[in-house]
Amino acid sequence: MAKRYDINSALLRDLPLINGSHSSAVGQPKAHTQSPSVSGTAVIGVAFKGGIVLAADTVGSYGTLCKLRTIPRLLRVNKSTVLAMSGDYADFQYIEQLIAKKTMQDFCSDDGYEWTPKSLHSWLTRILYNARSKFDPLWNSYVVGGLEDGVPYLGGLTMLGISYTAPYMATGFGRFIAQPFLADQLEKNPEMDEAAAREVAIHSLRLLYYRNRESSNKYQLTVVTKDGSVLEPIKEFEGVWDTALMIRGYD
Amino acid sequence: MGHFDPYDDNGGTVAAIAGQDYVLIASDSRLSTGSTILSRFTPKIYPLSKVTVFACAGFHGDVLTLVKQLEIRMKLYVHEHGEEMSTKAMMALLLPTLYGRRFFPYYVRPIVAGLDREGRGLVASYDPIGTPEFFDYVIQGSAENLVHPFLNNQIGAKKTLSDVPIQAPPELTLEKAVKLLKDSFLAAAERDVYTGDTVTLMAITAKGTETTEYQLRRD
Amino acid sequence: MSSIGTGYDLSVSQFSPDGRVFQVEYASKAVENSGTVVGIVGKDGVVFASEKLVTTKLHEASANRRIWRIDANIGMAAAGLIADARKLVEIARKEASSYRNQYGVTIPVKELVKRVAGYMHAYTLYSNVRPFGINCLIGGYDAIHGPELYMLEPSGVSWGYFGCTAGKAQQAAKTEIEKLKMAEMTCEEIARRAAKIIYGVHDQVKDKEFILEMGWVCEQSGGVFEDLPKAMLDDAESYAKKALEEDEDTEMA
Amino acid sequence: MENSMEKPQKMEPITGYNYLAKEDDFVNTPISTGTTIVAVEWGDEKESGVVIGADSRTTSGTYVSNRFTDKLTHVTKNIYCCRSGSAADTQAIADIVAYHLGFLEVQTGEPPRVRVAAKLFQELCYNNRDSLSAGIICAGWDRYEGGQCYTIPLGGMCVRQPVATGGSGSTYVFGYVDQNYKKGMTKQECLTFVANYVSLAMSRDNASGGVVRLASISKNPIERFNLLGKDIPKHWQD
Amino acid sequence: MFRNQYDNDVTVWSPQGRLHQIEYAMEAVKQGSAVVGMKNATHAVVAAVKRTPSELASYQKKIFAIDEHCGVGIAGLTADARNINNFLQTECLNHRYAFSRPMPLNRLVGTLGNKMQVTTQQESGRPYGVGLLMIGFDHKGPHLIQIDPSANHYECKGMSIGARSQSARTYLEKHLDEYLGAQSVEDLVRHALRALRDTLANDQELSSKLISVAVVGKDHPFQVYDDEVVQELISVVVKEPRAAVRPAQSGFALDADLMEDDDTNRPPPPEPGVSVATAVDQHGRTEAGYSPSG
Amino acid sequence: MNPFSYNGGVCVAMKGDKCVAIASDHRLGAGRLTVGTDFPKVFEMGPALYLGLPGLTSDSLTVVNKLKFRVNLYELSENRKIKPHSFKAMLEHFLYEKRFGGYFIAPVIAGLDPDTDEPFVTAMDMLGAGETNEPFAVAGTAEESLLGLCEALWEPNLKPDDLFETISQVILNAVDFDCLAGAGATVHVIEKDKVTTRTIKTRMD
Repeated sequence: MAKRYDINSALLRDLPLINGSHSSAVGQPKAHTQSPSVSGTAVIGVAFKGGIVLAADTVGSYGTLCKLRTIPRLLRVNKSTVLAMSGDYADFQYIEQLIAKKTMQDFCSDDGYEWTPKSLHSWLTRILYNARSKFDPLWNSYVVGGLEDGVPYLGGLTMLGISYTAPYMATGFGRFIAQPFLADQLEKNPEMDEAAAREVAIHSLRLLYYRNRESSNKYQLTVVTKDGSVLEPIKEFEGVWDTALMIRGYD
Repeated sequence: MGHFDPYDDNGGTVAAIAGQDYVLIASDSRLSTGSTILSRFTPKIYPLSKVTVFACAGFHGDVLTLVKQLEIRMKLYVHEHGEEMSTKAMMALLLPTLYGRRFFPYYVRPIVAGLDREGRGLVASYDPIGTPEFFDYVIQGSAENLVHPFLNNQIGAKKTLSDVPIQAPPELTLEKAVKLLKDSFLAAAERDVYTGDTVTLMAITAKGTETTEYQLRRD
Repeated sequence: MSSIGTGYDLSVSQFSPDGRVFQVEYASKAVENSGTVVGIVGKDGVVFASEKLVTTKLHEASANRRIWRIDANIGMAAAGLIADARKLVEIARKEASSYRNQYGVTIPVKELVKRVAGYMHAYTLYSNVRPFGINCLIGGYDAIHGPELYMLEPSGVSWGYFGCTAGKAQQAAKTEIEKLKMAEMTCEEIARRAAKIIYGVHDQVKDKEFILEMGWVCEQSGGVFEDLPKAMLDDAESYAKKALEEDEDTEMA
Repeated sequence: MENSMEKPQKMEPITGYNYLAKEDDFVNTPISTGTTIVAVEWGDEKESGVVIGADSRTTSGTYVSNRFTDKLTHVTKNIYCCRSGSAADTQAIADIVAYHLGFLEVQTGEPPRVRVAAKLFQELCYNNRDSLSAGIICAGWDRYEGGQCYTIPLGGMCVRQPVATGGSGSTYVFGYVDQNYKKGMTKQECLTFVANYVSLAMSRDNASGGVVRLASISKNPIERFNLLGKDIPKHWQD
Repeated sequence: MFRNQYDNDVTVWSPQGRLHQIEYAMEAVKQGSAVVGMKNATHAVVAAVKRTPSELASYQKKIFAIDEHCGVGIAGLTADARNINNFLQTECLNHRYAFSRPMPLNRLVGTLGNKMQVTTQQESGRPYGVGLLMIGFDHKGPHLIQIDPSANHYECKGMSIGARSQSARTYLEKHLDEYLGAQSVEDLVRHALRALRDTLANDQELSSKLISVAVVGKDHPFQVYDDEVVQELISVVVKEPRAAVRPAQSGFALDADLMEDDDTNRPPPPEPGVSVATAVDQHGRTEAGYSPSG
Repeated sequence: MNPFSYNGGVCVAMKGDKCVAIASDHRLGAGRLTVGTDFPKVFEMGPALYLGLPGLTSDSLTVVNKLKFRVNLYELSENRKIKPHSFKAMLEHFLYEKRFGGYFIAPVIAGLDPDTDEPFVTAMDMLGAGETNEPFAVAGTAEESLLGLCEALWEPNLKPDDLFETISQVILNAVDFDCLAGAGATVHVIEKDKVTTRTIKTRMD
């Protein structure tokens, strides 16, 4: 009976990471400490009445070096689903390739069945969880957003395969700087409209721009409403710095 | 960069009480990592069939994977037998499932709760590698040390002082059980940073499933 | 056909005394039993059209598809055993996908044809398998290479074409195509001609009913292989019917 | 210093005697192209190309094991790569990619695309990211997209950039790039820009030095230039 | 018809370009008892005649659940069907595991098609000797798909396979617009029962022991109905005049009655308790997991 | 083994309506071995001032003696009974003197202000840090269980008898959950000029 229900091999056959060698014994994990590489910092996700907005700056940091200043960290998957990444950019490009492969299969089947936020969120969770279980993690955290059957969907995902949903979220440093701000704003105005949500998202990036050394004031927004998803061009916001004029010396 | 740690503790507390004709499952809805809250909206109760529920705290990645595995096994069972697994069967299934990962365990504190074929409440709690324990009441998760003695006191007939003979506990009705778990979670939320936001109480009786929610501390 | 009964035509891994592999030839016969398919290369793209025979009106119009998408800008049509064709569609899609994973760009049509043809050829070498019973037409378009069309045969041989046909009335359709100066025609014009050819070669008597299925990839479709847009399909069909009536009048007069 | 970027836990080649004092232990440190490399795209749809440049110093610890290194490595007629990081790793990678592209050229009968070369570099660097230390810039010209440069840093990501910089020396001269790079520069302006870039880096980064090697790749065959000794652009010296 | 050496192996083409082993496999489907399928705008139905090897034996199961949103009726070698069902079930489970969504029907059937095709091209075994009528409901609405041993699959409006299924097809073609436009699940099921009835031998009659029906549709997980639930509807159809002795063309007499739209011929309105629709609703409303067969 | 849990033992104090209660278990252990079952951890520092000292027993006894010495000196020089607040300050100072190598104890103070009869309950760590104006204070190897139970069972303005009942339930159920504490318990209920001391039987396993 076990063979017929050999869930593991059949189950994981499609997931590209399992190449047959079912690594049951843990043994000495392959030396997978992450050497320095290009990584993206926090991303912000806010749900509002009738849609969601994701926001992220466009920095690819290489340790302390701001190596790449305009790289996209938002991905428009289709008209109802968008994705924001933070963490290792090389791993993200690998995930992007996997998503594109599945999107092409949907395109070829040409039957109107394509990614929805929930299915992408669930699938990505499995990919990250499997990578984590092989001690070869994909060092990313994601915010998947969009409309699931017309209802705003916002899903978070960490590199260990922890997935969750919430009306607002922020990854990485954003959990400390942006999330308290988002919580407060949404408490004050639970039924936000798009304009308010965009403003709150951009302000979160502004707070991060002040306090997070890896961020910048160059950012991208993507908004999903019933009219579809839009990945907006890279823009800049201004910070407020005039307090500097009042401070002199250090005592 | 430090060595990669595949585990995380996302906090949260789950509890269950088995009565004569009901079973009550409770869970807080906070999901944390490190010192921050990932989400205030993830109750950790997962219905597996009309009369069986799985509630589980610990490393949420493992929790989700475990739930999916059990859902799949439930579906296969229905395909095979034309009816849903009994609560006892699901309780039995959890041991090989957890022990299957004995050398790379699921870091979870699971509870399986439900009605047995005769409609009586059944609760079982497990340790991460599957050791089952069958009690009338159980609490698992980050606030278990805080609340378990309290449940002991309130349900486990531990009211006796040295000079009062031990009697059987008064039959715990569903209403009392709901109040008891609600108070337990209020107390837990006071003292445990990983427990809070809302408590979801799911009561399963012959009539069906009824879910109520109460606010907890949000700090 | 000196082959029947000689016992040299039972396995694909056998040559007959006169040096032929009859199983491959028999496989090509299967191609002639199915509805006609044509592929035509225009100035700015490739058009496919297929005569999808309808065996029972209980089937949905979308049943028994004969034109498929392989990649963003590449499509395939087939005549013969449709189940075999579907298997090759899966193979072609996998090859296109693995090429993109390895080289980061869309697979050149020539390379895809080489790989799929190699696959078909492998099935003509061993006694425990049989050749694919289909001719498949693979066409694609991109700004650099322009439109390309190839047809693969059960033997694993493939040729580049400006226009090619397969199926019941492949010969009749071929003569029709040769009349066209397709190099100067846009895909829209070609679509109408292709529809006319299919309607023309359709045998009203033997196969009562059929559905015209068309697909194309060209500049106008934004370099994406897709089924012919509804409006254009209707226009092509009405043009085909009208053109056929005119031909009958001229023949009668 | 490039060496500090070296991952300590990588297997050190055992070379027998180790009686040397700690700081003289260059015998046991792996050979690495402590480096300055750069690539710049120029031109528009009608006509475009790339200019690439590098220093010529390879070090093994503090010892300059090769002062005439050619870090501008040929992978196909119209695609070059600039190597930085471990010499052994980058040479092996470049050889493998050169082999693949050669095979591809024979198969497809046309010169390979720069994007494909970059992807091959990425596949090798990403899939073996924990055993390799290679920062590679892949630059070249093809009739699909004209002049292109792609940067593939340590982590194994790959992104196209108008100016791609790499190696330990690059961190010292980001200022020069931000100040002097303009869109739409001509080939000649790019050559000067690259020459200044490398020479400035060589003067500040002691893991870079030797001669300045340049190359220009576009539709017509590749041109190579070497600036030796006094021909190397001079800048303010304190 | 003398075909001598070209009909032993599935890897041998005949001179006329045919694969006789596959044609023979198609015959195996006709050995199985009849299965009928049809659909309307919101639901799909499959009904099957069940057989029993002897009076004392149980009836052979003909309709199997694959997932909450799809199931199959089979005709032919039931052992082959078991193997295919396991494959379909695992595919659906895998898809749900990864995407938390039901698998679209045409993808499921596409994968099955390619798996079956291999058996028609390699010596490793023989083609599957079973035909399937799959019904399901996904983002594109209700589906009825026929799969036969040649690994071909067709999206249908109505279809029937198995013994004497031709007479059912005649009914299906004649009443195509009626059941496509059927307003309620009962009408759909009644049409299916009538079509199925035409495939029965003259001495046989519809009875709940003999028939099993399955329905899937909008907000209605795949549900197999046997015994008493089906009985009520059968009793209605049985009263209707039957297509007399199988005339060359279909039961014209039967249709005449049905055409008259007067009340006498209309089946009694279903009592709230037992009719399939309410039974359907009562079953249909389970939210956790899906309801076991009756 | 961790010095705080080598000997085992718990202590809990609660405020009531113009009264306080302090209770401790009786177990004296040496690791897993139970050496004695009659070793309460509460020491009288004054008619309405009690000090509970779970932790390392040898440190507890030393601290009690030294502190008693200081209290006596204080009361002689001040010619009055020490107030609980002052005693807390004294204890804090005393513990901080051993900042770099302190006593392994977790003190709990319960008392009534001699003048205002205002209930006073507090607890500290081994260095004297700890400012709680919570209505109850817990310490010892079953700290978490005690805290949970207090949180759930305590109510404001408990009369002495109710206070006794509550604190007994707390310590009874907490020690049942902890193998290093138990073997009976002693409860002191301190009122204006009356201290009621009772012992409770608990599981002896």
